[in-house]
Amino acid sequence: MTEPLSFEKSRAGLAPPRLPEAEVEAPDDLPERWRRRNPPRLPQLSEPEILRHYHRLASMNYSAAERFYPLGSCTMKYNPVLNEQLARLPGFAELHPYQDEETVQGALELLWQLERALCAVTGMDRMTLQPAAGAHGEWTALRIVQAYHRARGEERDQVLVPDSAHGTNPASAALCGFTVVEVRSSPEGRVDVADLRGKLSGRVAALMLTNPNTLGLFERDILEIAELVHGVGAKLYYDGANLNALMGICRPGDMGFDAVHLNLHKTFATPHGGGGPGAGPVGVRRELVPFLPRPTVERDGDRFFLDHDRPASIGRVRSFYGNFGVLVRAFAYIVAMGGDGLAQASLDAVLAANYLRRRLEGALDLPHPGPCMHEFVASARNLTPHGVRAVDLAKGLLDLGFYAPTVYFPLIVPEAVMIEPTETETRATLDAFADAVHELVRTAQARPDDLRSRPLRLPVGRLDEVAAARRPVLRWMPAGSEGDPRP
Amino acid sequence: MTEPLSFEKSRAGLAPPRLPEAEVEAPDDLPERWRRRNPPRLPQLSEPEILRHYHRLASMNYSAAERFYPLGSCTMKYNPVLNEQLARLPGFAELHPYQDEETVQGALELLWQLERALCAVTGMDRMTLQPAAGAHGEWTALRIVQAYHRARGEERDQVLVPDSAHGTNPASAALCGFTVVEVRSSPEGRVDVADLRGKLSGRVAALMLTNPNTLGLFERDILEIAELVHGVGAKLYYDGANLNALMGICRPGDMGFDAVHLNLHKTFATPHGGGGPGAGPVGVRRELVPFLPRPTVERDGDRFFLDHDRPASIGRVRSFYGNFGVLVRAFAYIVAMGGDGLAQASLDAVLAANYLRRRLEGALDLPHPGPCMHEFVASARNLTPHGVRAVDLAKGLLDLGFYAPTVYFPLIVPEAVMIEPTETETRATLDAFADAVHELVRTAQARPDDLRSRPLRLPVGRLDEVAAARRPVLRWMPAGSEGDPRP
Amino acid sequence: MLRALGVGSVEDLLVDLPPAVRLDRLDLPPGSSELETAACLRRLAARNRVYEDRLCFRGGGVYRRFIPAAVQAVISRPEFATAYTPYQAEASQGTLQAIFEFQTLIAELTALDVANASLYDGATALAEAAMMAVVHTGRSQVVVEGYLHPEYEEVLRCYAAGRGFVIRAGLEAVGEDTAAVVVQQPNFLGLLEDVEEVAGLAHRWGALAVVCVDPISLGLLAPPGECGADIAVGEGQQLGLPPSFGGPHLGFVACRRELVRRLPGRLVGQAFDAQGRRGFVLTLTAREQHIRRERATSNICTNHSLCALAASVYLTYLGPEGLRRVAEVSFRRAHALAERLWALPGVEAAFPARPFFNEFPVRMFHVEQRLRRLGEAGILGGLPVARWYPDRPELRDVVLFCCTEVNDPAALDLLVEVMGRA
Amino acid sequence: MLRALGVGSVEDLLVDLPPAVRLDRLDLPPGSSELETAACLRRLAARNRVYEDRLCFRGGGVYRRFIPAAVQAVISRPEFATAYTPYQAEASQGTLQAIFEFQTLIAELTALDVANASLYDGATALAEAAMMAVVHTGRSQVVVEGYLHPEYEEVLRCYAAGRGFVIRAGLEAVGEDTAAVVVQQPNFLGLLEDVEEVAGLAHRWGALAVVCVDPISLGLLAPPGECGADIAVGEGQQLGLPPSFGGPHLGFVACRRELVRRLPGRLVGQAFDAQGRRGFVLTLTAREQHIRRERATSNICTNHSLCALAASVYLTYLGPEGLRRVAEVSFRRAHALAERLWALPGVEAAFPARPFFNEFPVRMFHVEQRLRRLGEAGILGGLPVARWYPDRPELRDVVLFCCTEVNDPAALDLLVEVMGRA
Ligand SMILES: Cc1ncc(COP(=O)(O)O)c(C=O)c1O
Ligand SMILES: Cc1ncc(COP(=O)(O)O)c(C=O)c1O
Repeated sequence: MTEPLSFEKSRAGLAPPRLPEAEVEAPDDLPERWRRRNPPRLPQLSEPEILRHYHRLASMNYSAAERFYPLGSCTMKYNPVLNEQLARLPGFAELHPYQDEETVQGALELLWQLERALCAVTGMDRMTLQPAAGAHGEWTALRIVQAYHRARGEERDQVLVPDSAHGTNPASAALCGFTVVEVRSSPEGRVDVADLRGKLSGRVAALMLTNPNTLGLFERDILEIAELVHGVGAKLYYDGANLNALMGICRPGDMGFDAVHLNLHKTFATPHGGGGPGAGPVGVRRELVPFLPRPTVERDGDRFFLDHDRPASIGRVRSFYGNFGVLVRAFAYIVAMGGDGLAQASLDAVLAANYLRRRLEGALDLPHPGPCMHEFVASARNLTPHGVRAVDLAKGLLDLGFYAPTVYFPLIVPEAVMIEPTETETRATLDAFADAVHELVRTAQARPDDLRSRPLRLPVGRLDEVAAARRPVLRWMPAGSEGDPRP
Repeated sequence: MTEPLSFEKSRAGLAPPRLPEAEVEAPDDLPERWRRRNPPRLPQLSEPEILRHYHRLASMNYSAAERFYPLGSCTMKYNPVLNEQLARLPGFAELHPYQDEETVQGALELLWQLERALCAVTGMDRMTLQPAAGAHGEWTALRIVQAYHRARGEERDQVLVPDSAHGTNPASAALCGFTVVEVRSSPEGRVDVADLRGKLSGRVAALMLTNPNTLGLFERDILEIAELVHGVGAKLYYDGANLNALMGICRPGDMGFDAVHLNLHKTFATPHGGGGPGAGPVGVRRELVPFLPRPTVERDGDRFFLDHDRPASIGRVRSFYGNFGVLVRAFAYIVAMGGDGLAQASLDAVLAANYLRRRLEGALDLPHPGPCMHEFVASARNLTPHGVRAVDLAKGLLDLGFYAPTVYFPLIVPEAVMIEPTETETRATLDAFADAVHELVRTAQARPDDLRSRPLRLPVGRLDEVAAARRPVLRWMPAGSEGDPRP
Repeated sequence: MLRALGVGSVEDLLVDLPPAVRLDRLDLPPGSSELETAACLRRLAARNRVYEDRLCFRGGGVYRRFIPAAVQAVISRPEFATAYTPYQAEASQGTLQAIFEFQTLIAELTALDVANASLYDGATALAEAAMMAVVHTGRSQVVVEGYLHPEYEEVLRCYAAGRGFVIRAGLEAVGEDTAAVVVQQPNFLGLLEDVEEVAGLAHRWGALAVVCVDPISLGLLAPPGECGADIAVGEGQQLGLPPSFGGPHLGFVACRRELVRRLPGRLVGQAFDAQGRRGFVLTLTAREQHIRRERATSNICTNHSLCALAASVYLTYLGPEGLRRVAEVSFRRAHALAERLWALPGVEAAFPARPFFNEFPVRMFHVEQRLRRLGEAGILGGLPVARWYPDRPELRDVVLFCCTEVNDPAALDLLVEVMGRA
Repeated sequence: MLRALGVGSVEDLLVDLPPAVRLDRLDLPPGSSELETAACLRRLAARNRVYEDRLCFRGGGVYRRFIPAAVQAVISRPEFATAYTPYQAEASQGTLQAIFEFQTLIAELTALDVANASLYDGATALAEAAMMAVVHTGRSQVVVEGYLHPEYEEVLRCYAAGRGFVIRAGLEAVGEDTAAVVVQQPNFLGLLEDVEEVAGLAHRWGALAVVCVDPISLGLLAPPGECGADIAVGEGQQLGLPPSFGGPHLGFVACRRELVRRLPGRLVGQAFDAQGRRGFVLTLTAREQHIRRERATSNICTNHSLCALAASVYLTYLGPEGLRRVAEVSFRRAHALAERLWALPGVEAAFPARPFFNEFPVRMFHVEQRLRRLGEAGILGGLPVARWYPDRPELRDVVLFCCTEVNDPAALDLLVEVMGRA
């Protein structure tokens, strides 16, 4: 069953909720010229109707809390419910960002300690906790690298990005004013070092690398790559959205990376929220520290304070000090897991991915030799002869009660099916998922039409995205209102 | 999809969750004779598995938060979400019942004020907030009445109960040592005053009355009934589970009732929890006050205290002072609604019931003339010729996304379908429900088998309750364990 | 809607009310906005003193324990919280399966055959068990052995006075009129009773043995089923529920299979649909008030379902080994604390010869003054028991201390330090 | 699982790691139990001072407002909180429809044609809008008019320095290189700007008018769409989100329909299935990084979806009339407070001629001392602005006070009383 829009359920003339009265003498004497003419057409619904509306919408969502969510590159691990409670503590949630430092010592200490913990995990010297998401962290890191080069009088204009990289990498580079130069992957799915060598020059500001890369493969030549990059005076940047294989196993800093961003909403178990909020802290090595966004959090004996006086800083990348509520959750996760727990999580993640990969042998193509790290990319091209595509497999999985893996990414694998089980799934769940994939592959061979008609068990069937983009309807409009806002 | 039992998912040997260590010298030197031999076979599951298990169970429930829940006699109104937050405030949830009175003045004041508010609503002189539920309140009130008679040297052994009464009424009377004498209903669904008159005598301790009665009808002769009951020295008891029609409209005290119980988990909007916890306060008139359970909450100027020194009290009906967390919610509801809001709620409840009753004309039999109060009882006997019963209609409604009304109660209406919409439902919802009933009635006539096969859209089909009761399996047992615990 | 009904106002629907009883105006203040409602309740909450968990050493039937966040996450789901008693089984499988699991958990914990869906609290559960025995044996006396929680005893007496049976004290009173012998383990003073002996005596006289247990203690202590008990009851507050000034908490009852049809309240059983899929239903309802009316085993209708759900999540979170550890940590810390308190001048063990679990009675000088001093240090000290035993001079200066996994060693140190101040 | 893989340990799977980089041991303390984790975080939380809502008069971009309980009840549902960006539309209709409703709500609020699914915060939303204008016009300068929030300006400059455009101040700077004129309404000091005039000037030069708005103010104030703006952005924290030490909050952006394909981030649109049932999908993805890579309109991937959901619940709870009342109460209380503060000796209006909404600048003697005294009385006083304007002596002693519906009259009285103490 689908649910009408809140606007469609609106009851004109319904009394608003009880609200406080002004209880002061002052009238509302706002001059007419500043006054709104037409009230916004917000829905008019009672509280019970609102709750029911959203409860029903909730029941139309798949979520990691309820189901296996093997979305590759997204690390949909279990989000501890304790951390939700802690982030809501008034001592965190009710702090105004402009309270005096003396009144927020606990918050500043948390930020300070979280920074230290993330440095320990990454091998970086300092971190900024400001960036709000992974892409924001990428861009922040590139701004830092850019500022570093500029401070040395160099205006380097290129950033190298492997063809397997996540889309945010080239987009962040472009947003930062760089020209993106793509580096090819070798047939086995790793950086083609020869190609890289050819593209490195004094124009290159940085190479953006993901390791394990988006195929789930560890870049074996990482030490050589680092040497090459540093050899031309460029910086090596680590897309740490994919750190889940490496905690306590190895540190980007030890591999030669100069800057790192992390997705706390992946590796550090903060919930994804259906698309955020997350947090994308950026760590850097010593020579990049002066360029970090300001303020930084510093310690002076027992006292913590914000240091705004950082003349070489790139400035601010957002208001205030970061997505504090998300940082609280990530810190609680680190405290609970500890060094031992984080390392075990990474080992378990690698094990789960390899196990699931093994279980899918024979069902899907596995274009790159294993072992993999925390995730792997299969290909559904073996179903192409039956007229079945990766998207059909994905929709079939939805009907069997699983979320679908990431499909059609990375771009270099045809009919890509990117699977990341995470360490918090049980073997029973992995087996059930593998069984489902095998079943769907058999269906693809025997009754391809069936698979192409999926999903059938969800509130709506397969939605026509092409038609939706051709004549986009991006908002509700009251019936009979002039025109619709199709661009 | 059904969900395995937690026990069936258990993973033997799984490490327990991290817990604090003792960190003291003292050893565990419990003598062997007191020591448990076999550990309980609790499930062994990780936190993510546990959450997913219960989230899935949750999704197998219909609830008032998500759907229309027209269960007659149950007053499934909207439960304000604010009240959930308030009950969790540490200043309420973290109080130990044996803290010194000086440290719980806010809690005592809340109890004191709630008692006053409920007295205002019912017209009683004092209330006890101890009883945990409606049935508990009924029994408490009868104990009070019993103690009153005994204090006057009378051992009255009968309690009169109308045949339309809720099952807890006779059960509570029996539990209290009384013989239950049933009073007949008249054809129009009200107390048969002649029958009542014949059964009243000096042996009668009380008449238990529900008004509006369980047919949703107001007992027109209430003033005469009160006079008759009082005439033989008996007390008139009000089953106030059904107060939702009367708040601000009329008060049991003004109708001549001597004792009242309320279901805060119905009229006062505390959530029902799938079967509790609720709260069943009991109010009494002056001459019954000495017999109230102890302690009572008293006020001395600005100070509130517990009065244990009540020699005539029946004692305690439970530990501590009542279901405090539930009382907090009910008090918040009263504060938010106010006198005006409560009265409006009752008017709206009566209107909704009458409207829905009207909308169902022609679909089901309406054996008693209207208007009704906050609920009404229809009969599905018009479907009997098609071989369709009230239960079939109920299951058909489940398939259409509604919870079912109460069926087969009250016992005096054949194929009873008891419907209580409450004031918090919109007309659109009532219409949709009425349309669904009409549709099902048409189905009953055209394709009775279809209705008898319902539900088909839920995790399980119609469950065989008869077989279940014949060989009851009341718990999980490990596979291969000796015997099963069938009684 | 008025128009559809052809009436001008709702008043026109209230035709059956005698005009004399129609109320003019409900005498309550006008309603308030959500903001103001919250402010009003917060003001009241702020006028209560909240002791830190770790500094709370008072028990007496209600204890601070670590509550996993998972509990709140589950019980606050509106699908559980806003459902009614699961009358329509097919649309209530969540609640029903949860109760079935709860019944199993309690049966396992007590080592008895079956448990019901929940009762109001420990005290009423005990009264219900006594009434089961009275009906089952057809006898009219219930004997209480040892220190039963005084409030439980008061509740038991209140039920007995109504139902018409007699409460007697001490094993000497057991005889052929005895329906049940009731014993609490650990007893109100925290001391361990010899349940096996009590049960043996009860059985020799043809009476039932009813044990009132602390569910956490069963991680370590021999459960009723291993001691010959016929019925076990208890208070489940410690299984994931906050103290909440005394409620809502959780009563439970478990028994041997022979007694199942005497159980009060709801029972959930396994059932199947036509396709053979397993589900769960309310069952053996012929015991209950809505079917059997005055001949029902009890009047229970609404029970404490959501509290039972909390307990299920709690026990499932801990698992067998986790429960054992919680019990063991409580035991060891309590014993460490007891040794240190008893070593203080003017403080001594009240029953030095008797073993205990995690609560113990201490006799001391200057009870009030010491508790006041503890309060000033932020500590909720032990519970003075004298008020319940006005005729027992030997209990006059006795204070009951308890210790659980939330009382960390530093909290113990502080308690001992403040208690030791001259 | 190891057995299935035929390896002895996970180490055997880490074959691709150069041994030189393999870490011995992660240098962090060992893990802790849930109880201890909670205790650790609670200790930190306890070292922060929480001001009562009603006594908080400091804004500067983050405000205390009444948050209906419904907001938390919705956003804490795990179905919303633990879903990913809705890539599989059919299994994500809850999130998608909620975003579609959010887009509509923001479009209605701003009186513009379309809005996106959310951005990180107000500051980055403003920077994104500036970049939209730079790309759309092909020009390289962005002019900031009036008192823009200093942190927003700093963020704007940081983006400009990377992307390669120039920020200039004041309407005098508008010219044919101007891509956009940016104005904040009300501005950082709380004062009302003449947005219509600014927009007119921008348009005369072929530039876009970008307005940064306070969403609550739009219950009363003329919205960007009624003032000729092309793009509106803003910070949505006030729409149901706690201050949370500055985040996560909510950026939003709305624009005229001509600019829709320049919008950054996610957009949800209506779609249909083969049976004609309506649903919602991520759409116009050809703007985005995962399709367009370095030619995308922005790099946004994860945005602030759950915060947008909170805002949707908030706005739906209030409805049009409720929003107007909240705005009006804030306006009237702030004006009542301003009058009373300005009447105090040593205190005066900083810009007496300029109208304001619910935040206003006050010039006073003894700023630090007064704020300290307020703090002692439990009040979080206004925000001194001097630190952002070191070269502006006329702003040295200026403090910004704000007032919302949570600051009740008694709180106002207390503030005025303490401020008035010699
Ligand atoms: C490899 C990789 N890099 C970067 C990102 C971008 O992170 P975010 O979505 O938080 O901006 C993602 C996730 O989407 C990712 O998987
Ligand atoms: C009329 C009536 N009386 C009494 C009760 C018993 O209340 P409770 O279930 O709280 O024991 C109910 C509800 O079930 C009822 O509807």
